[in-house]
Amino acid sequence: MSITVASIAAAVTRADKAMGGLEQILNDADAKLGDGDTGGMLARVIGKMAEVDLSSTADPGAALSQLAKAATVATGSSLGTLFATGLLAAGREAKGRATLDVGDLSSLFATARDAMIARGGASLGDKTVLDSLDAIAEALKGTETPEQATRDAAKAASEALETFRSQPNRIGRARMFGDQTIGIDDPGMLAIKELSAALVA
Amino acid sequence: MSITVASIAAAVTRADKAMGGLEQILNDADAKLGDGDTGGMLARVIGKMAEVDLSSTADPGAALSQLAKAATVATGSSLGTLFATGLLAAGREAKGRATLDVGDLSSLFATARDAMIARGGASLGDKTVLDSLDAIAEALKGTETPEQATRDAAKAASEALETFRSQPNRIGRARMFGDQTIGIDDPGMLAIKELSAALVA
Amino acid sequence: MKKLMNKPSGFVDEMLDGLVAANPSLALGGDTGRVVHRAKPIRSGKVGVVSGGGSGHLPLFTGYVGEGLLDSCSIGNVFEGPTVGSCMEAIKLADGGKGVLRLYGNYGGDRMNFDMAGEMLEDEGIRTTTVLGNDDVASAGPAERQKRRGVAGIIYAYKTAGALAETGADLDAVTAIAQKTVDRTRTIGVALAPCQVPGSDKPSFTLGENEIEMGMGIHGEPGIWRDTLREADAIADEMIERLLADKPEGAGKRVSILVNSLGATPLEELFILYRRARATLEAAGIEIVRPLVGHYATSMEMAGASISLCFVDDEIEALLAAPAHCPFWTVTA
Amino acid sequence: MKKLMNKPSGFVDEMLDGLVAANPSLALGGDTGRVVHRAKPIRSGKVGVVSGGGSGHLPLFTGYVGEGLLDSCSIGNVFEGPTVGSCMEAIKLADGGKGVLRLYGNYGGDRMNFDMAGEMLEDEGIRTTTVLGNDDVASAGPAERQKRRGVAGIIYAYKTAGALAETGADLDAVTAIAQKTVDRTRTIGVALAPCQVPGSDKPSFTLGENEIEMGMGIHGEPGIWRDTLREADAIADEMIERLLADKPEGAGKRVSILVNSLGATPLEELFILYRRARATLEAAGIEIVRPLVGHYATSMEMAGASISLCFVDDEIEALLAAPAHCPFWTVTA
Ligand SMILES: Nc1ncnc2c1ncn2[C@@H]1O[C@H](COP(=O)(O)OP(=O)(O)O)[C@@H](O)[C@H]1O
Ligand SMILES: Nc1ncnc2c1ncn2[C@@H]1O[C@H](COP(=O)(O)OP(=O)(O)O)[C@@H](O)[C@H]1O
Ligand SMILES: [Mg+2]
Ligand SMILES: [Mg+2]
Ligand SMILES: [Mg+2]
Ligand SMILES: [Mg+2]
Repeated sequence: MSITVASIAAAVTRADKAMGGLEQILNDADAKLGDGDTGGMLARVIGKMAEVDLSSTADPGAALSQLAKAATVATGSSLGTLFATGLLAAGREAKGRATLDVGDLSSLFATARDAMIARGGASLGDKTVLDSLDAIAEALKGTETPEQATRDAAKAASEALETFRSQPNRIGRARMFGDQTIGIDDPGMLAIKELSAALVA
Repeated sequence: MSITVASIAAAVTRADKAMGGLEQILNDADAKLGDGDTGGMLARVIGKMAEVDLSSTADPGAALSQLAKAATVATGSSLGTLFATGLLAAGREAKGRATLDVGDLSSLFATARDAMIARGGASLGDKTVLDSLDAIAEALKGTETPEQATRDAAKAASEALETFRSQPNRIGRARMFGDQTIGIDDPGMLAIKELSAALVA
Repeated sequence: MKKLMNKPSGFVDEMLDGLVAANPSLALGGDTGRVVHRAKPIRSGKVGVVSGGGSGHLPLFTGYVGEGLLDSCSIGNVFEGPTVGSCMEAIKLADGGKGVLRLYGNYGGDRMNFDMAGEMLEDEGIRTTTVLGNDDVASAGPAERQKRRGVAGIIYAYKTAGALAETGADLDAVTAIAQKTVDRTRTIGVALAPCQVPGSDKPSFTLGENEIEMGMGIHGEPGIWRDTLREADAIADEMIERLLADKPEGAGKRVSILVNSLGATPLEELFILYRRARATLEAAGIEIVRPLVGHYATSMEMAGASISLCFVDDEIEALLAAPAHCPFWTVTA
Repeated sequence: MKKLMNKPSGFVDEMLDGLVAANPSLALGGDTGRVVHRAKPIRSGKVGVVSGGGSGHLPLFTGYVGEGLLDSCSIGNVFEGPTVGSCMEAIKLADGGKGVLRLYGNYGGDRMNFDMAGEMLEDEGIRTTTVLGNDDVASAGPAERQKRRGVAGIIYAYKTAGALAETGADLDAVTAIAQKTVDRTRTIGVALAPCQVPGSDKPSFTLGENEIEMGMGIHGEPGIWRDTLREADAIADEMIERLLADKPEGAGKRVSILVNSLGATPLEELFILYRRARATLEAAGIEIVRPLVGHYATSMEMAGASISLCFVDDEIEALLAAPAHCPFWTVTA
């Protein structure tokens, strides 16, 4: 099953819709540990991405790059820039290929994850979006259909959130709170969980 | 009965001693309407005057001028400057006379009062030290002995305070409070009352 | 209110110590230790310009001692006038043989002290004149303009009088330009939160949680109204409207504007105010020259802002543009 | 906390509008509208110096755009990094064909954005280098100096890099002097009261009635200790002691000092701190050159102060003395 520019555009539209109900939830999660802007920021970034007209874009790789560029003008926050970094790296990997296969998704997530590690300097295990993406990359390894992919991704992101809840944050603003962060969801991981859930058909 | 440099020096010493117990009382009175510094300021001014060595001063007029100059370096407050103004004017009137007579006191107080009116721009009836000095100048008109003079002055200052209590302040910081000042003693008038009482033998 | 200070009784002297230590162009003088003057003695033949007032308003008053501005400044305790003695010393230090302009804010105590200082110096042959800053439109109606207090707008007169004095102009001319500048300057302030005099156990006034006071004086003197906080644009509009309603005689279409923090209000908010004030003035056909935005006259940590307009003519505008340098205001050619 | 503002969402853009309207030497640029640059386009052949950071710290960062200082600056929302897009635009506006130094504070988000901006511009052939301000000694131990945050002390690097760039020096030289200046600059802050981000319903942190925090970061990041307010001299002593304990390699006996208000703390208190800091440094055999006292890097209405020491060598000292002019800092020859 192939992934097209159209299916990417559809996913963005869906994510953009989902942010309506998620914005406040994510802001509240961030307010516990950080500055309470994760939701507002993601809504802005995904909103900008949804404005991008992909109708004449040649291939999925170019689409990801265009979305990344749209994201860079909308945010100055860590998560937003990491998001753009991941999209840009995945787009570069996909560059020139007319279509992508569902089987390529795992590698694309891993590429995004690695670019984000390089950009942000955090490690796996620090309780960030990286851990969610890592879990998704792992879960998508055997996936064959888009339906299965979204289901597996949503499940992986949800499990990662559960797993890391009991650990402390080791990066960003939340790090300042040390062990007080145990038992609290990382807002970035929560965002991945909720957005991937929203993509399940 | 004559007033000498020595008796002026003695009066200053007495006033300086009295300020010990009065400082807080006058500050508290000023705090109700103004900035709560009348007592501290007068203590500083009279303290500086008490430091002046009058032992080789020729005549009472010169003594008053010297005291006035000492006062000018110790204060930037209205009352302090008015105080120095009054002393300077009285000193100028007495200038060159080897001794002063008790009978001259009424005129000296009137001179001080008028100089202070000219300097400060307030009028009699505005509920200020001017009204106390005016009452004293009036009361000293027939006085013959220093003992009678201090008693009459103290009585006049006390009566002026009583009379003006029920009127509003019309000058200085207190004026801003308008009719709220009715029933409250003007700190400058209170100071004159207490200091003149302290001079009664 | 927390303050970075030692004993309250040392607040002013320690502050002055630090001020002159950090600024070699300034020196502390006089037996009173309460006079700030230029480190370089006054040029013989130059008219002196002296000011003075209470502490707690930095950069006012002492901070404006410098080239093309003040020659010296006497300074009192926090919110108290300078002593007569320090006023005398300030005048002497500003005496270059051609007379001294006393240029300070219209407060009863300060007037008494500067007047008395001048009288006591008459026999020393120093000629003095007086110009009183009275820019605060909230403190009395237009008919009683001579009763108004002086606030931030006095720096315009410092600038013009200081610049003219540097040219070698005589005392009458320096006095006249200071008077003209004062006559053409208007200020209004808005207070958001009080300050506290060091050593006092309560703030200088109180305002409710969400309350502001339009027209309040820099020591907390009552203003025009007290009401809930509103949007900055509405506040700027009212302030400009009140200033324009009080336009001086002879005012043209050019003004300099000073948007000033009363202390705690940050630059960000001043620029938001400035943005609107400028738009409103331009809509009224008025052009802004040499805008000033910052901390020019404060009341320690008081929150709020003032807006001053100086309705310039050609002479004032040229003098505002003349080079000047003090620790808090530099104008380069 | 009361603020003179309109809608919180307009806070930054309205502030920037006012800033450039009041200062004709500045212009607002880029599609993002979040880049402040010199009104005069960069001289071809001059190395560009760009900075950036969150809003709420005026005069940082945008206020230091000017001759002998920054060429351009990208600016984010209050306490948020500038977008990658605005960083790209700032770099382009500072490009005179000889490369651009990115000189900004060491915060994770800002680094990511400037790094990404640099990478995205590589194909346009603009060479960029990076120097990170990391002067805050309270934010990590000496062994982890590269982890420290950048605070007020970065203005020393603005000054030296800006001055050297004006001479026509190449990118490597400008980068090297910025790095040396950062390496020789140390800062510590003390917070007395919080500020509040516009639109937020609570202050950025809380402190007890009589409590202060030594070493707190400019966004309220935890410091070294929290305890009751003490005398200014004791606070100054501890701050100087902590700075001297962290003396950089090669430090001599001359330092420039910056006593900076975090916002609401008035000049009076800064001078009281300066007085003691100076005495303590002199007692340690250290001479002060070019002291700075004022509002140089704030967190809106936060109360408190920071002290920075720049341990100069001859090269740095000469560059600090070079003429420079921006709306908030003028150095004349
Ligand atoms: N260096 C980093 N590496 C990976 N993820 C990070 C990093 N910094 C922050 N994050 C993620 O971003 C989320 C916070 O996003 P956001 O609120 O937008 O950032 P900010 O802290 O700039 O306000 C965190 O929950 C975390 O998952
Ligand atoms: N213009 C004036 N004329 C006469 N008396 C005055 C005047 N101004 C103030 N006073 C007197 O001074 C007293 C206040 O003195 P003080 O507290 O030292 O002054 P300040 O208001 O400068 O703090 C008042 O109670 C009043 O009696
Ligand atoms: Mg956040
Ligand atoms: Mg944020
Ligand atoms: Mg008083
Ligand atoms: Mg007083």
